[in-house]
Amino acid sequence: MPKVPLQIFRYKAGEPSRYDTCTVDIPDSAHVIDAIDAAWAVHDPSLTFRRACHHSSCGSCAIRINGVEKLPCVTKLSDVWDGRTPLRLDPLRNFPVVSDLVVDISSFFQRMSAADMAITCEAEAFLPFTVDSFAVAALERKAVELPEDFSRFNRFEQCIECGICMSACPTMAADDRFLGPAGLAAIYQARHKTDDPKKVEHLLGLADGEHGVWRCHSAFECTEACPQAVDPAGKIMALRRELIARRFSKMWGK
Amino acid sequence: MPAGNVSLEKEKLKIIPHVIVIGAGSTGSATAHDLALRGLRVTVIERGEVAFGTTGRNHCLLHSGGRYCVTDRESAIECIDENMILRKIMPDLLELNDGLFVALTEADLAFKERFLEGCAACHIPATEISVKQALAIEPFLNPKILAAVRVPDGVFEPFRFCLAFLATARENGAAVRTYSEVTDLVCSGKNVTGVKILDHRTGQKETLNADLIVNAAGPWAGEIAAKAEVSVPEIPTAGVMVALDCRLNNMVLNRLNKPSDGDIVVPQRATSVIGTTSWKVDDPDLITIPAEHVERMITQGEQLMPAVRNVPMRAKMAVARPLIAVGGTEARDVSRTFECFDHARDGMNGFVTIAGGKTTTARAMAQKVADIVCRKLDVAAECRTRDTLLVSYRLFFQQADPRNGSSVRSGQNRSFQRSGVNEHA
Amino acid sequence: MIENPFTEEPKPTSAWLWQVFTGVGLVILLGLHFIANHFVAKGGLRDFAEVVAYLRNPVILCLEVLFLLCVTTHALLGVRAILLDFGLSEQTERRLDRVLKVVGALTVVYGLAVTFMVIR
Amino acid sequence: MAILDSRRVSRAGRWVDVRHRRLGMWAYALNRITGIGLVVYLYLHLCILSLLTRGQSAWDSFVSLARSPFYLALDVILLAGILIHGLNGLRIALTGCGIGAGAQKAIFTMLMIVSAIALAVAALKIFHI
Repeated sequence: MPKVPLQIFRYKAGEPSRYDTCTVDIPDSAHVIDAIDAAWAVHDPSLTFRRACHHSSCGSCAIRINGVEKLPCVTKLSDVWDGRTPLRLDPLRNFPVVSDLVVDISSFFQRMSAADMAITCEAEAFLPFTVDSFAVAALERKAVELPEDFSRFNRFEQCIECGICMSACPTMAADDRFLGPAGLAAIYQARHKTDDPKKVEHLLGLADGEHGVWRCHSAFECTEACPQAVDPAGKIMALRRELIARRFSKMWGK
Repeated sequence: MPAGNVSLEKEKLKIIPHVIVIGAGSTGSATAHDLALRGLRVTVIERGEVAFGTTGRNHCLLHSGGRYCVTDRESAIECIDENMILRKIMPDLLELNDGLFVALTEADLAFKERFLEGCAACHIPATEISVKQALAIEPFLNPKILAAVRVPDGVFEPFRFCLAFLATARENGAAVRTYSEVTDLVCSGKNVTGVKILDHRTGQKETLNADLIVNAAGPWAGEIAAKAEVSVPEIPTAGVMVALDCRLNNMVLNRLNKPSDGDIVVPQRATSVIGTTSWKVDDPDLITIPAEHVERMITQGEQLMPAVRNVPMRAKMAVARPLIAVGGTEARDVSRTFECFDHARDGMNGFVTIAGGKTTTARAMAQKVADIVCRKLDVAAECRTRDTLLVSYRLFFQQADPRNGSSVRSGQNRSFQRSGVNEHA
Repeated sequence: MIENPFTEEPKPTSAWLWQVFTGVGLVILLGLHFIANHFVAKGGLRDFAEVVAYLRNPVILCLEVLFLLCVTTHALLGVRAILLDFGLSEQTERRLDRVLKVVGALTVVYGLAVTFMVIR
Repeated sequence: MAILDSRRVSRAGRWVDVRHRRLGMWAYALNRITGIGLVVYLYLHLCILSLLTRGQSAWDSFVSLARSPFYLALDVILLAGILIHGLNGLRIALTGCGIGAGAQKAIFTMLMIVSAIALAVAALKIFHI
């Protein structure tokens, strides 16, 4: 059982922030969340952090590991630890820090509520469905037939609302009113899940503002960081294409 | 807006009783919702994030009850009733693709008659479908299956399951205080009158009084109960679950036989979760995952779906479940139903523990606890959670928590909530 | 219910589109400007007489004026994008737009003045 | 309860820190740095042009000064800025209108190679004269 050195960002209300170091004994097949659990259970129960499902479905545990936004529940220790240097754990960027690794995500969920994306969507007509195409490259796809009394199978959306893209986005750092990659991607998803023209008008209107899609400067950091392959940047650009096309057709009265 | 509080005249008659619920897992969240809906003042105390304990690391199976219809009918009936209610109160928080019980061996096939009979007895709608049909619907199912029975299984997402209950509770006036640990119970004579809390965000200690305290701390309920010198016959029983790097099935796949290890594969978003095993643990906070349990999940899962063998693991997890000890039998046959202990009978008043059960039956557990709490506090309010639609889980993080200065200051003018960044980028 | 500022539909903007139009325009106009002044001209720089002759050609004059307009718009839109990152309030943003428009106008007027003084 | 929040200025300047970031963020930072540089040059350039209004001697003496190797080196830097900003601008224009968003990294790498080659050729030409 290797001894993993951790360097954890600590902040309590009113005190200056600092880094605590400790070493935890966990098997090398473990995930980073197991290291945080051990640090909390063994070394310091006052360490506050978020986690729930442990398999990248709830989106609560997102933090920065060695400066890069990741989900510790599905990040293998061997992928991020070189065996010597302490693993640095920081809260997500671009959110106020409430305590230690916990950040205040209320403004994030305001954005998601504004997009009002339903959390379930139509399941693909094939299996397997994955967000990590490398991992299951070997499996060949098979079609799914629906039982007669089923119009469709549903599944939960790919986006687990973890906030990683908001932390990676340079514009989110500076602009409190920017809808952000997750908000805009949710608007795209909601727009394509409804055929009610009024709702489509409203969603596109939300995205068309000064702090909507036009604030994105093509850094694509959100798509690089997203653990669920949602590709928010691609969705922002697709929204832009539709908004541009709408503008031209309005201008030429098509 | 869901139904409002108790009518105004009642409030004038007497002050509203205050109930503290310890634990924001599925039971605690549903209890807070039920009590708030009945007009009580509720405060939920959770030492971590919502669904930080057992409920978080969940198999996410919205039970149809089929799994218990032969061995534990009481539990099976609870499951199917709650399954149908949850579809009404949180319709958009569920994957509803039904489930399949598949027979792999002659023994499984023999079990089918008792299974169908059990389902009928527990009014679980179960229809047998042909093997060909089953393989067409679930292409990665083991082609060597001998029979398949379709039941109304579903899938929930445990974190949002709790958030929806708590957001609705907050809309009805409840307070939810996360990252606040109960360090001690305040007892005066034979009465538990309050809790001592340590807020891990500020390090501040606080004492909160209440008319009644509900202990919904799951496998930690014993620890909390010990602070009032009462015991709870509960055995924290850990179980391992393995999540795959892809979603191999849309329907929940169960092995058609008596409950055993690793005989269910539940889809969840872009993964499939194989579960579960069970062994007794004494410290639910730190569970080391035995490697052979993980391997057993893969070999069991492989029987339902051979492709499991060549799909990498996305994650593996273990959590303790608060099973109720029934005469100290082997952990597996412990009853899956839930139990509400009114510690008045152990000589400690104003303190109730709720343990056992499953997330699927959280609402029913909450109803039972709330009935007991209301009877003890003589509040005449009926349970209305069966048909009260829950608000969006997203509201939970937008509702101002009075002490947590950071979240949205509701009612302010159009000021944007400060979403600044931390110093150490 | 809590009032959610993100649910209000904002005023649509085409600032970014202007940024792209002028940007693409610049690639062409700057390309021409570069070739005309640094490759065609011998020794890579034009002396006084060559500059005057250069600007007297009406086609070149139009292109140079268009170039001036494009580069000023593009530059100030860029500055605006950077300044917007300071999380300004709505009315500061409006004030910023006015200031930048004035600066833009002054720059263009200055450019035209110099050009016409040279051609005269 | 106090929360940890950064000051506005440090948040506005966050884009400069490209540590742990990927190619897209390099492009973003490069684009801004070169952009700011070009705006400065634009107004410098416009000021210098006013020499034209003071007649031939003023302008021609400046031109001879501008031929010195130091100014030529500055011109190469200026050209580098123009190439990087211009070509990356094309990438932003393309991807920003929803074209080639998937291949943005390839586009960026390719454009930077093109700008490097163009810069080398131009530098040779500038110093060769």
